Amino acid sequence: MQGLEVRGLTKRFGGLTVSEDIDFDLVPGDRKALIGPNGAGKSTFSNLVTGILRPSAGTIRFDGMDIGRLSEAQRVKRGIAKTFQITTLFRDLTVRENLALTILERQGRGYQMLRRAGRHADTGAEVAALIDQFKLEALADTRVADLAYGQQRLVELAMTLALKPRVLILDEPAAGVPSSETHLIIDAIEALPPELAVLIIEHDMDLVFRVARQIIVLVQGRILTEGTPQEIATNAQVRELYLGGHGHD
Amino acid sequence: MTLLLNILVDGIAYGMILFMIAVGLSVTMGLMRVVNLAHGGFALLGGTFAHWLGSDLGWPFWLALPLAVLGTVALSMPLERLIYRRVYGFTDLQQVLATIGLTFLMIASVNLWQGSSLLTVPLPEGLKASVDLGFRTLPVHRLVVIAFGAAVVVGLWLLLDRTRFGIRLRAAVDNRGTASAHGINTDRIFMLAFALGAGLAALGGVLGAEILPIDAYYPLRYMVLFLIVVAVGGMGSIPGSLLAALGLGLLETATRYLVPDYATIAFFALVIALLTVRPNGLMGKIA
Amino acid sequence: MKRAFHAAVLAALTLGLPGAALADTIKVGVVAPYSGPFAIYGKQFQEAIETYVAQHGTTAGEHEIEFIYKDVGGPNPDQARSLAQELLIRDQVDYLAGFTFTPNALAIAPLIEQSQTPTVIFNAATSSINRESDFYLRTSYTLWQVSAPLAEWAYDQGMRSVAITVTDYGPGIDAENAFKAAFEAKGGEVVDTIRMPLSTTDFTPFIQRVRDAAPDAVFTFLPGGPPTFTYTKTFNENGLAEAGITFLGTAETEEVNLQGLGDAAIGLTTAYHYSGAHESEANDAFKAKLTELFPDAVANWASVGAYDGTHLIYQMVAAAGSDGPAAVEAALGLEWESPRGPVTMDPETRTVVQNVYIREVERDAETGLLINAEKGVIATVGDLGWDK
Amino acid sequence: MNTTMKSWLPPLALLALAVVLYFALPYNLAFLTRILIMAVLVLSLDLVLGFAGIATLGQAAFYGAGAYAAGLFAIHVWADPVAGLLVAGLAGAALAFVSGLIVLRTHGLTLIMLTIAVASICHEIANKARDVTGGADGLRGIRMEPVLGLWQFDFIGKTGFWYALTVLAVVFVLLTLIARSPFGLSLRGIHESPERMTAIGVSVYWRRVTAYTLGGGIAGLAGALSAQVTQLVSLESFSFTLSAEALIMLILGGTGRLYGAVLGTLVFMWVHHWAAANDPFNWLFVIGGLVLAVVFFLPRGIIAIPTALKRLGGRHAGT
Repeated sequence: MQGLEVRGLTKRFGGLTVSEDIDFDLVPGDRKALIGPNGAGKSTFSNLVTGILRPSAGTIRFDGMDIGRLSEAQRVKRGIAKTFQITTLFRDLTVRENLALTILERQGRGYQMLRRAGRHADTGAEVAALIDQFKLEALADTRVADLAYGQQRLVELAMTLALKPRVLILDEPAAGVPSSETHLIIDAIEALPPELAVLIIEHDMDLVFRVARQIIVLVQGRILTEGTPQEIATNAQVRELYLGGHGHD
Repeated sequence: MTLLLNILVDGIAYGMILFMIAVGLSVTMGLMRVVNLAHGGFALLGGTFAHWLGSDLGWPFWLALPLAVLGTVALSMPLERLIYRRVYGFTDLQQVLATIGLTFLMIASVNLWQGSSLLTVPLPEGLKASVDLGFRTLPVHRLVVIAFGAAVVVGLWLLLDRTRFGIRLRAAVDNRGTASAHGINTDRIFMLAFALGAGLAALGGVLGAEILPIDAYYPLRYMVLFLIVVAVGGMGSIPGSLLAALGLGLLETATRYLVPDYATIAFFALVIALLTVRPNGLMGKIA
Repeated sequence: MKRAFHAAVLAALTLGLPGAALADTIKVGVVAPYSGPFAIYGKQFQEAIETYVAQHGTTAGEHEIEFIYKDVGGPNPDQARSLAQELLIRDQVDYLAGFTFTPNALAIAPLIEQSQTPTVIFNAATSSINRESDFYLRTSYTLWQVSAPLAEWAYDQGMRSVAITVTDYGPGIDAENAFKAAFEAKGGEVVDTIRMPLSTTDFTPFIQRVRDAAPDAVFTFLPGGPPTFTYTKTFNENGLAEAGITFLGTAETEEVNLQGLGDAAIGLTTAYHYSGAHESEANDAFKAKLTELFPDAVANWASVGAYDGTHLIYQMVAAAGSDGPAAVEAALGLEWESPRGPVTMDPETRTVVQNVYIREVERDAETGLLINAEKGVIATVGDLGWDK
Repeated sequence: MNTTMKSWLPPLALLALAVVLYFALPYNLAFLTRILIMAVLVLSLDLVLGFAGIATLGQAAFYGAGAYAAGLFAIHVWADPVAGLLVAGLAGAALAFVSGLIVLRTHGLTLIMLTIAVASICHEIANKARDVTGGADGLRGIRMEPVLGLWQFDFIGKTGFWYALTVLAVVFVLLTLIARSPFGLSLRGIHESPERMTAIGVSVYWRRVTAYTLGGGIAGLAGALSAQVTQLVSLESFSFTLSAEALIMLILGGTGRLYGAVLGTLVFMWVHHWAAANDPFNWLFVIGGLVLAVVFFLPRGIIAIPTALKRLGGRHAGT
């Protein structure tokens, strides 16, 4: 099948099971969200999918091929990309350089040594398009370290898109962004190419309910339930979870 | 069998000297995150004071030794305040540069004061004698070195495990931010830990002068050796330093007994193999 | 010849000749370490040169002599060559001198060959240096020169089995080969040969191995400074002397660090071309002047190498001025009374032929200081390593 | 275009300075040549450390490998200088590649220690293989043919100077190109955030191995220059001191800017030369003081002086 197909995914650290027997699909056009209380294993799950961690059991297939043994970099090359919880941009480089670097790598030009980085017309065009898409024109030649936090998240998103992924994992895209800037992020997510398969991991319920079409609830490493925003909003277990003793962060 | 015992006895004596000098370096590197290339300089200062007191002034060894250690400690504290305090915030490379500059100044000072020839520390008669171990004889001072090393191990253990200072120091090594958030005065901890490290280096420098002779260029000559002990032990780990110092002492001694012609190559090759397998050292805490 | 070379250099530089008329001042460039761990060599050289100058004045024949000192730092052939070039081109020296380390001496061979500059080696002790140019003259010694006679002497004393421990680098290997060849030629047996790493700090493993082999004697060669100190200490503390193993060495008990070795050094036997305790008028005069000028100075082999080297330069200048080939010609076969004893500049090897003394470390009854007391003489030894 | 010209200004100024020094100090060409050779080595370190962020104290391993390769090639195969350069570059790169495969799996202090260990082993092998390398006596008998068959190495060192200056200029231009290339950009990326580089699909390890190999090749060129100009190679080419001094020169000048490396080399060697000529016994005071002063007052190196002055001037002008 097209897209991501996870079966029986399990991860144990010593005696502690942090992901248990997770089945999960993500196909082109999907807008899924993964929610759950702290320590539910959301980050572990995304790290397993992107290859930062190796699963203890279970399979991960992409377009029908087993990718469980591939490294992080190799999975990126196949089209599985992830934004970071905390921005890890190249802070000393400008927005334009950040994007160009990413695109050049995707184009396999990372080992070119004698041609100037700015001299590739197609790369330049793509950078310009992304800058345009995220309305970053005024900031294109500013060092990332000098940007506001919300703007940095936009650059983060733009860079991930620059990888031309087919599966996009957004790990807390609004974390740390002041509420006055959250709309920038939501706008950007809504403007993502429709054929992209998107998984959002997020605490911010407003954002999740605005952009997700399918929500998965993870508790203690297991899938508790899965459904549309309406179904989840009315689910008694979930209400219990979020309004009960656990709270949400 | 005799060979094995030989390696054991000589390796442990050598390892204990490495331990005394390197443990302070390990603690300061783990605690302050400072690549302190000037650490050997404190061993040099201790050795130079001991030479001056013992050889130039003719004071007895057992008086010169503590005074040399105290003198080094007394010098290290203002140095920490004035120079190192600022170095903590530097990048790795700036730290390398700053501490190398400091090493140069220490060497130049000793050079100016005592010249560039050997700075010997006269031993008392009792230490010069040899004892019969049955399978061979061993100089008494080697036994004293082993005893001092063991005492330092026990003393450090008591200090770190049983005192408030020790608990705070360990907390600060594990997590500096948390420690200072819990109201621990890290500035004072730093200075005391630094002084402790410098004092131990001085002690090791004086006691080890029979194996690692003191001259002005001491800090540069043995810099790599001390750093290897820290890297192999793992930065910030005291048991790691002990294990690494004894292990490397035994390893170096063994290669010299068994394959003297290729001892250097064998030694470095084994260090490379070890560090490749355990990049954070035997008991390293910091990735 | 020499002038022609200078003129050529200056023409090439298309510059005026500022001091061209200084025909009566001969300059000598001294390349030696004055900084770093080996600074003691430069100090010894300079003090000896100044002692000689104080005794003999600044003129040789009808020429003024001037010394220019350059710091090479340590074994650093790049620096040695660049300094020699600077001395020859800018300072227009007519003689070069100094050179503690073999690679430094070797690095300037093409320069002195081209500029025909007599070069007096005060120290570097590898035989083959002198093969690289006819302009090398050596007033120190070669490792063969002292090691081989020591081996023969040891055999004559009744020692039949010897273990050899040398530091694993050029000079150490030279010493090992020389001793081994001479000792085996006599019929002795070398029971063990150990090459110790240059970075060795703890010598106990090697000493123990020697002890277990229980030979009549152990011959050793070590670089000066910390290794010598540790080795002799370890030798003593592990009771090799009590076990009847004689220590045979060469430069290990040299005078600068001798007092530092302490009582551990007493009884060590060495063969060497110079002892500070050598009894002769020349040596007494040399030492008296040296300590008059530099109260803390101690005469050792480096001082005497430089002192005799300076003497040789004075003789060459007096005979030939700045004419390099003629100066070398004048030096060959020259005989003089050195503080070390009588010496001759061997015309073939261009290394001095000299006495080798068997010495034993003792505490001097009068001064209470340790000295290398001469116990025997092996007369007129040339560079035995020349043909090896 | 304007920024391009501006960025070439410092290197062109340095080139002009080299030419001026050639005519101003005709008696010191050997010394000037040593500065040029050292600058090549320090540039190689800038690539490895300044660009790729690999902290090493073992760059001398590749310098030495290049020096011995060039020396042995000249003695046994062909005494052509340029061919020798290429062979030495390959030797340095090969050693860097092989050792980099192991060394670059680690970070921080461990990485530094491993680089030192590699250089120490090289030193010991060269010492042991006395029949091939001449051991502690040095590798002698290197007699070079004229450069490109035209310029014979001369006594005063004119040919040596121009030859070394040309190699330095070529290396400088090459590194400038690399710095601006996609590869150079990726090295800056790795320096800033290796995690992110992995996240955009780059194998950081192989990128670092490549940079290390290139750096090794350039250090090999520096070693070859030294072997060809001095006509002797000694064990000191592998020494820890050489690696450490190169590092000091680089940080002194300022990392990541190339001309900082050249400037740092010039200042360090000049101060050393001057101090060693005037008071060799105490020269460590001078260099120790200089190093501390730079770290404390110019943490970004000598290249930051103009910025520092501007800031100072700005403050006075009240802007």
